[in-house]
This record gives sequence, structure tokens and C-alpha cells, in this order.
Amino acid sequence: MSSPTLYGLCGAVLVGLGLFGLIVHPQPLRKIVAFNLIGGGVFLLFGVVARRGAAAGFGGDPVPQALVITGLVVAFAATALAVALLLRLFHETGRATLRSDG
Amino acid sequence: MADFLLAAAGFVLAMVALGLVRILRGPGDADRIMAAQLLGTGGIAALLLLVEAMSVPAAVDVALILALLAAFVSVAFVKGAARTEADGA
Amino acid sequence: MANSATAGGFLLVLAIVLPVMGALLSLTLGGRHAERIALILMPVGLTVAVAIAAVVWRAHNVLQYFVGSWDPPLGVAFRADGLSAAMIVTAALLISGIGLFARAQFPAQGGAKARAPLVFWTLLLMVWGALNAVFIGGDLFNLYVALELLTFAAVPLVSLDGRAETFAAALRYLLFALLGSILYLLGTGLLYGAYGTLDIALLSGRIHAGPVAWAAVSLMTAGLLAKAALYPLHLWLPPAHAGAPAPASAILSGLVVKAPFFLVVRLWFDVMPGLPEHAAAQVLGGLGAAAIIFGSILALRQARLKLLIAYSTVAQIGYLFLMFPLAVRPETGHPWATAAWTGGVLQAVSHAFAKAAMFMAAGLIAEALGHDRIAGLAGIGRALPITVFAFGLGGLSLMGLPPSGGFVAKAMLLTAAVAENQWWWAVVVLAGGVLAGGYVFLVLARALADAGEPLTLLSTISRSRQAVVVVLALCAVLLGFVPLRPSELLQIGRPGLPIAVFR
Amino acid sequence: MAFDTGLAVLVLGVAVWTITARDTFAAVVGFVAFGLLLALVWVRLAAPDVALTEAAIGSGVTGGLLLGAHTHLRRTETAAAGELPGAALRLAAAVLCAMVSAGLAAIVLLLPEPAPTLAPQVAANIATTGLGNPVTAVLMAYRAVDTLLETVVLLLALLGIWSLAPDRVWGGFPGPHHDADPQGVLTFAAQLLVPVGILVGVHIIWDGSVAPGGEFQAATILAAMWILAAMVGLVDAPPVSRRWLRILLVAGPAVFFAIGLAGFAMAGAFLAYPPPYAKLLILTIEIPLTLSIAATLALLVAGPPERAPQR
Amino acid sequence: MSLGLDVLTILAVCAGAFFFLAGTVGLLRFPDALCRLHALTKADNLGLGLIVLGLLFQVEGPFAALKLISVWLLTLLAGATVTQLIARTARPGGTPE
Repeated sequence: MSSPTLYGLCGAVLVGLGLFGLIVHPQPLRKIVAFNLIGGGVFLLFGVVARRGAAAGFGGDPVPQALVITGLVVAFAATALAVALLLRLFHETGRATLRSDG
Repeated sequence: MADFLLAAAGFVLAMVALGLVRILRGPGDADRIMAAQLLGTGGIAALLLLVEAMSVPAAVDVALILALLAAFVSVAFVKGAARTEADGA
Repeated sequence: MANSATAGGFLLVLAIVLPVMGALLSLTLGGRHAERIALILMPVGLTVAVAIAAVVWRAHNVLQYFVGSWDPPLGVAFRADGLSAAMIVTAALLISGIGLFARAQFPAQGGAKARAPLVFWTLLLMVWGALNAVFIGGDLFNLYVALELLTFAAVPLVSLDGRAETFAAALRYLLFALLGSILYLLGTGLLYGAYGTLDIALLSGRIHAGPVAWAAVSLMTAGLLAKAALYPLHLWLPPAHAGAPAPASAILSGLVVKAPFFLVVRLWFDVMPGLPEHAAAQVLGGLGAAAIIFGSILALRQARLKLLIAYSTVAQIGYLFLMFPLAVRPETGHPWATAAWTGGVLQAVSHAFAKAAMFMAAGLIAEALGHDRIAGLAGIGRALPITVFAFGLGGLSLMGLPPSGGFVAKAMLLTAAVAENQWWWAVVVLAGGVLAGGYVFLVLARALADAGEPLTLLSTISRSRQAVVVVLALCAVLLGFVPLRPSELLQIGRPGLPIAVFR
Repeated sequence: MAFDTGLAVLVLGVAVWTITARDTFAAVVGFVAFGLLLALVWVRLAAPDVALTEAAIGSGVTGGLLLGAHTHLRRTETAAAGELPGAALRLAAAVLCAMVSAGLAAIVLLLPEPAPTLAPQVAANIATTGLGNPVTAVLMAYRAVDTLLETVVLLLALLGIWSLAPDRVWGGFPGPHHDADPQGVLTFAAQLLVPVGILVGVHIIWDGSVAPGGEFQAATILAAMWILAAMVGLVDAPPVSRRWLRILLVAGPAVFFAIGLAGFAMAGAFLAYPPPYAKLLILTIEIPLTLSIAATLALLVAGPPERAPQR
Repeated sequence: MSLGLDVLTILAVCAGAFFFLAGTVGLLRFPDALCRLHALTKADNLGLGLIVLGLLFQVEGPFAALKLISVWLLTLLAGATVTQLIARTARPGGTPE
């Protein structure tokens, strides 16, 4: 097995792990962290695709690498918005939970 | 030479991984941040070794950014710790 | 599909650039100017939308543009087929209608009251630009960025009022939408890894049945379903759509949830046209059927008008997905498959108008009464007859009664189901119609009941706002009268169909 | 290979810890470590541009943001942990996620050989862009429209965050006020770090056209330095209603749009650059874009307005 | 010449790696937070410093060398800041700043 494949498998496991955290954790902050973990796995898979496509003197296909950069920035914006919403919810209600009842 | 540097990077990372056990054991936040600090330094060291081993000199910038932002994250933590105490008081 | 940029392609650029630049301008200039910029852009954007439809119609071919003159796969293409054109025009009409309606609710103001108007008008333009980007995107990753644009424009609309419960609703919406985006992105990466392109037209030529393609398309579909709130991923929708101010609810329920549905259609019929998978299509249809039944039953049990309408959205989204088991066929161009496909798209368009009208009618009622409890609606039919009439017209389309766009759409699905010997979908369509009749009449019966004493309204509702609502509701009805020519427009650019063979 | 195996195992170990840790603070610290290790992975995958971005955004600024959020929420976390779903549901979720992972792993092994790639096409066309860094060529030329819309996404997220402000503080100062402590250790550290950081940022953007780096990475560093200065009270965020601030935020995307539209006249297409001027035009976009993105990122972390503007 | 530099690199890097080992052992074995802090700071500052020193023999040009040294200095600064403040928070009754 080649190194890129190894990291590809690592990315696959990360996606599953993050998904588990997103489903199971009741705290929104943990969900946000889990979302970022899924993102890490997905971007890693892009990186593996890029590395496999190394050609023309480049160490990797630059297109998926560029897509990852765009994706990382978008993921950060999403995290910032989610954190702001969560903090606002907390300041307004004193609670930080998504349960609509209670 | 490259093999030696890669091996050294691996060794440093392994040490860091052992240090991570401290994160797992806690008990206090201070210990966790210390372990993260060790991980930061070790990660930077491993990265520098890696850069030289793989001869991608441009990646030294990654270490530079990591070092800068390690300081940034540390300050965020310290401010946070101060705030938590103020809240608790 | 044409392999070079076509004349008039710059219209596609304008469809995105105009609203987005307008939004940037209103963010810069702030408060008092935001509304004016939006109102100026509405006729301009509507003209661009109609021009796109006209060019597609006259050329009888796909309108195409290569951004920066870089050909795919290196560059990004914009493409408008008949379906895109129809959705662009729908979006332009609805955005304009909602904008006219919202003038009274979000007037230009300075100081502390400036927040909601600035945010609303800027986001209205952003939603518009993002929707157009989704409708004309020809590149799967560019579509991801467009989807994120749409999400980030839609989520703050939910909590525009600043009430505590809307923050929770917005956060939940955001988390669902982000999960959807990341799954979509994952599928995109797998497709690139397998086929080396993200361009839809190129991909449709290279893709072949196999585990990689199936995994990618399943992940992307699952992500889009979370964003489209298809049962059982609908949990976020009712509190979000019901919690937003009425014009925002109209945008969210009428337009925003249609974008992920549109992309599922793109994915299943354009990205992988030659790969029918009947079992998977049956699953989508089954989820749609479950959405119709559960959504309608939950709508019947709501005590508040806006929540009832929101649950009705959950149900109506279900109809959209009934088209998949009926239209995904091994032989493309099958007449009944085409009927089902057209029915599904028509349902998307007519529901957009009907639901926007109903949410805005509910908004007016809530404004007049100070609450939206269904039990307390008695007498409102006499106080606001035009508004209640518009609500009823919208309801007509939801039930699928003639004459309405909803009727034609549901009739097409029904006929296709019977003709293709998949009668169970027909049962669902009929049952959904009966249930929708139930919740619409529940509201109308209350509204038309005699209050005993004359109602004192908290505020007077202007005629012009009621007129906008009626016009949008009438659009939903009128769609029932002009089904033939527009549905021919819808077929332009569909792969494997005789009409598209104008090269 | 042994090194890669070790690194991959370490990444997974930290990830498992991040998900399973009982304490949210531990999870956040785990996430910062995770980002750092991913930066190493990106170097191993010959993607130094991504490594820079991951180090700056993925680990650094996101880590700071999450740490800050955790300090506010600390007391609610234990209460919320009681809402953990039952064992049966958790088991079902675990099985589902394991299946997703297994499926993805199988797909990774099934990816075609030789792998399809656009690298030759990127290389063949890079001369017309005048750039030396292929990733920058993709971001600023071939797929410039993605980058353009992405900068709009950032602004939109910022508007979304601002929209959360209560009406009475609308237009006011974002985030809490930090008192400066002239003798403090933090102030001293910040005073040393900020100038160095700005230098590094300038270096990264300057390098971006020929070597790894570019506007996003540089902007993140600049933003981090500003946040640092704000945290120790050296600077305060301006009220969000300031006209100059709005212009600063919008300037980058606006210049991008303007040059894109000028492409209709200059090169016959939206976002097309005439080859002789391509590099100059791209630099003209990148400089204001870096400043706008830096301001946007910094304000994204600062949060919604919390203090009313003085009148 | 090159061989001599390589030997110097190997020696310095090995010494650096040893300090990381020492730091980790200290972190794991020392009884209380302050002791662990002591072990940690020694280890990572010296460890990274020696590794940087070793790599300095390999780089070309003063600019690359300057970058390497700045990485070390920045890490020192971050480390010093954090250690001091952790020390204050970890001490019973102590308040940061």
C-alpha cells in the first residue's frame, strides 16, 4: 500500500468518526468540533486524490489542492457563524442546547 | 541523510505521542495546555526535519506560521483561563 | 451539448453578478440605501431572467458560458437549459414579489432600528445571486460554493427577529446544512478522483456504473436531502421556517429548499443519465411518500398557523421526490417518464408561488391579530378578505385541485404512476391531497367563522401588500392554465430527448 | 512509509480522543493538536500551500475561536452532557458511521490507476497567467469564480454574525473590551509577536505568485495578529457601522468584480485576463483582497457587536 | 566539507531528540504540575533549539537560516508566555495577570 492510500484510509476513518460525534454529542460546541473533524477527513481525501494525480513536474494535482484551500476557508466561516449563533443562544437563554423543549 | 532526518522526525513525533497521554490523564487544564505546548514544539521540530528530509524548502513557512499561531492560541487560552476565573469568583 | 460558449452567455454572468454586487453595495452604504438598491435591481434582474429564458427558448439549446475563457475541465462553465431558465424566472418573480411585500415590514431606518432592514435587503439579494448560481452552475465544486453562499444567506434570515427560540432554530438549521454541504463535497472529491473533472457535461460522458460513482452520488444525494429537508431529515425545517419573519419564511420555504432539490435533479438526470438505478429511485420516492403522509398529519395537528404552513412544506417537498421512481427509467425519453419529470418540476415552481403567498398571508394575519393561533382566527376572513382569499388560492395548489399549477403537477405524477403500473405512488398523491385539503380547510373554516363581535385589528394592513400576496397566489393558479408551452421549455437541454437535438 | 503509518495512527488517535473525550476543553485542545498534525500530513502529501492554510486557519484561528467559545460555555457543558442519547442509539450511530468509513475506505482502494489529473493542463496554461505557483493559478485564474464567490461567502458569514446583535447595540463595537495591561506578560508577548507576524504575512503574500502561499494564508496571519493585539487590549475593534470599515471589508471583492467585469472588454470574457497583463492584474486583485479577507476573518472571530456605539 | 556538516547535523539532531525524550518522560513521571512545567520547558526549548542548530548546517543562504532561527525564537516566546501564566494559574490561589 502506498503512502497516499494510507492517508486516504485515514481520511475515511476521520469522516466516520466525525459523523459519529456530530450525531451523538448533545453539546453544540462538540458538534461543531465534530463537523470540523469530518471536514478534515474530506479534505484529506481531496489531498490523496491530488497526490495520486502528481504529474507534469508537480508533486500533486494543483486543482484539488486549490479546492481544499477554498473549502478550508469556507469551513472556517461556517465554524465562526455557528459559534456566534451558539454564544448568542447561550446569552439569551442561559442554556446551550438544541433541544426545543425543556 | 534524508533517511536519518525522517527517522528523527518520526522519533520526535513518537515522543510527542507519548506526551499526549498526559492530555488523556489530565488532571487539570494546565496539564492539557502543557501537553499541547509540547505537541506544538514537537510538531514544529518534526516539520522542520521533514522539510529538510523531503527538500521542500517552501514548507519552512508552515513551521513559521505554526510557531506564530501557537503563540496566538496560547494567549487565547490564557485569556480564557483568566476569564473563567473571573466568572467563577 | 454544445462544446463552446454560446452567444448571450454573458446574461448568465449578469444573473449572478448583479445581485451579489448589489448586496456588496448595500453592505457598504448601509441602512437607508439597502432597500433602494434592492428595489432598483428587481426589474433589472427580472429582465435578465426573462432574457435568459428567451434566448434558451429561441435557440432551443443550452446557453453556455466559460468563465475567463477557460474551457472545462480546467475552467468553470455556466449553463442554462430549459429547467434552469424556468427556475431563474421563478426566482426573479418571487424575489420581486417578496421584496415589494417586505417594504412595509423592513423600511429604511437609521439608528438602532437599522439592523433588520439592512440584513434583510442584503440577504435577499444574496439569496437571489446564490440561487441563480445554483441554477446555472455547470461545475460541481462551483455548485458547492453556490450552495454555501445560499446557506449563509438563508440561516441569518431565520433569526432576524432576535427571539431566543429562533437562535436555536437557526443553529440547528446551520448544522444540518453544514453536514449536507460536507457530504456533497465529499462526493465531489470522489468523482474528481475517479474521472478527473467536475464539469457536469464532461462527467456525464465519462461516468460509468460502479462503486465509486454510486458512493459519490449517494453521498451527494444524502447531503442534498439534508438541505432539502426530506423526511426524515426534516426536523430542522418547521422551527426555522416558522420562526422567521413572514417575508423571510416565504424566501426559505418558497425558494431556498428548492435549490438542493434542483441539484438532486441535476445529479440524477444530467450527471449520470445513463445509469438508472430503479431501487435507489424507489427509496427516494419512498422517503417522499413518507414526507407527504407524516408532514401532512403533523400539519393537521399544529395549533399555530405558521407552523402548520411549515409542516405543509415538509409534505410538499415529498411530492418533489415522487418524480424519481417515475422518471428514472432505463430508456430515456420514455413518454411517461417525461410526464413525471415535468410534473415534479412544475410542483417545485407552483409550490414556490403558493407557499410564498401563504406564508406572507399568514404574516399579514399575525400582524393584524398579534398572534397566529389557529383557534383565534375567527372573524379574520371578514377583516382581511383579500388575504384569506390568497391563502385559499395557495391552498388550492397544495391540495392539487383544478385550476392550479399544483393540480397539473400532481395530475402528471398521478397519470405517470398509473401508466407505469406503480399505482402505490398514485395512492400517496391522492392521500396527500386529501390531507392537504384537511389542513387548508381547517384554517379557512376558522378564518371564515363568525367572531360574534367585530375584530379590533392591532394594525391596518395596506391594500398593496395584500395585492402582492394575491398576485403570487394567482401565479400558482395560472400555472395550471399554461402547462404546455412552459413544459416544452423545460425539456430543452435534457439529455436523450428529441427536442434537445438542435445542435 | 513507517513514518507515514506512524503519523496516520497519531492523527487517528488524536481524532478519537477529540470525539470521545468527556470534557469539552480536552476535545478542543485535541482539535488544535489534530490541525497541527494535519499540517504535517499535507507536507507529506506534497501540498505545501494547503499545509500553510491548514496551519493558519484549520489549527490556529479555528482553535482560538473554539477555545474562546468554550470559556463562555464552560458551565453549560456538563449539564448538556447529561442529554447524551441512550446506548442503543449510540450503538446504531456507531454502526452507521463504521459502515460509512468502511465504504469510503473501499472507494479509496478502488480509485482508478493511473489517476486522472489536470496537472498537465495546469502546466500547459500557466505561462499565460504569468504566475509561478500552480495552486495560485487555479485559485486566481482557472477557477477564479470560485475564489470570488468564496470571498463573498466570508462577508456573508460576517453579516450573519453581525445580524445576531441585539438592536440596542447595532452598529457598536464587536466583542468584549479588553483592558490593556502595559506591564503584563501578554502585552509584552503581543508587542513582540505582532510586527513579526505582519512581516511573515507580507512575505507569504509576496511569495504566493511563485512559491506556496497566497492571499488566504497571509490574510489569516494578519487577522491572527490583529486578534492578538485586540485580546491584550492594544487595539479595539472599530464599531461595525463605520463607513471606512465597510469599505475595507468590501474593497477586495469589489476590485475582484471590477477587474472581472473589465475582462469582458479587455479579454472578451468575465474574469479573463489579457496575457501580457495577467500577473499585474492578479496582483492588483490580491493586495486589496488580502486586506479585506484579513479584516473579515478578524471580525468573524470578534463576534457580533456587544457594546453600543458612543454618540 | 559536506560530510563534516552532516556529522554536525546528526549530532545536534540526536541531542535535540534526546531532550524531547527527557521532556516527555518528565511530563509523564513528575508528580505535580509545576515540576512537569519545568521539565517541559527545558525539553522543548532546548530540543527544538538543537534541532534547528542541526538543520542550520544544511540550509543554503542566510534568508533560509534566518527563517529557521525565527521559528525557534517564536516558539521560545510562545513557550515562555504560556509557562509563566500556567505557573500562575497552577499555583494555588494565584491569579493570572
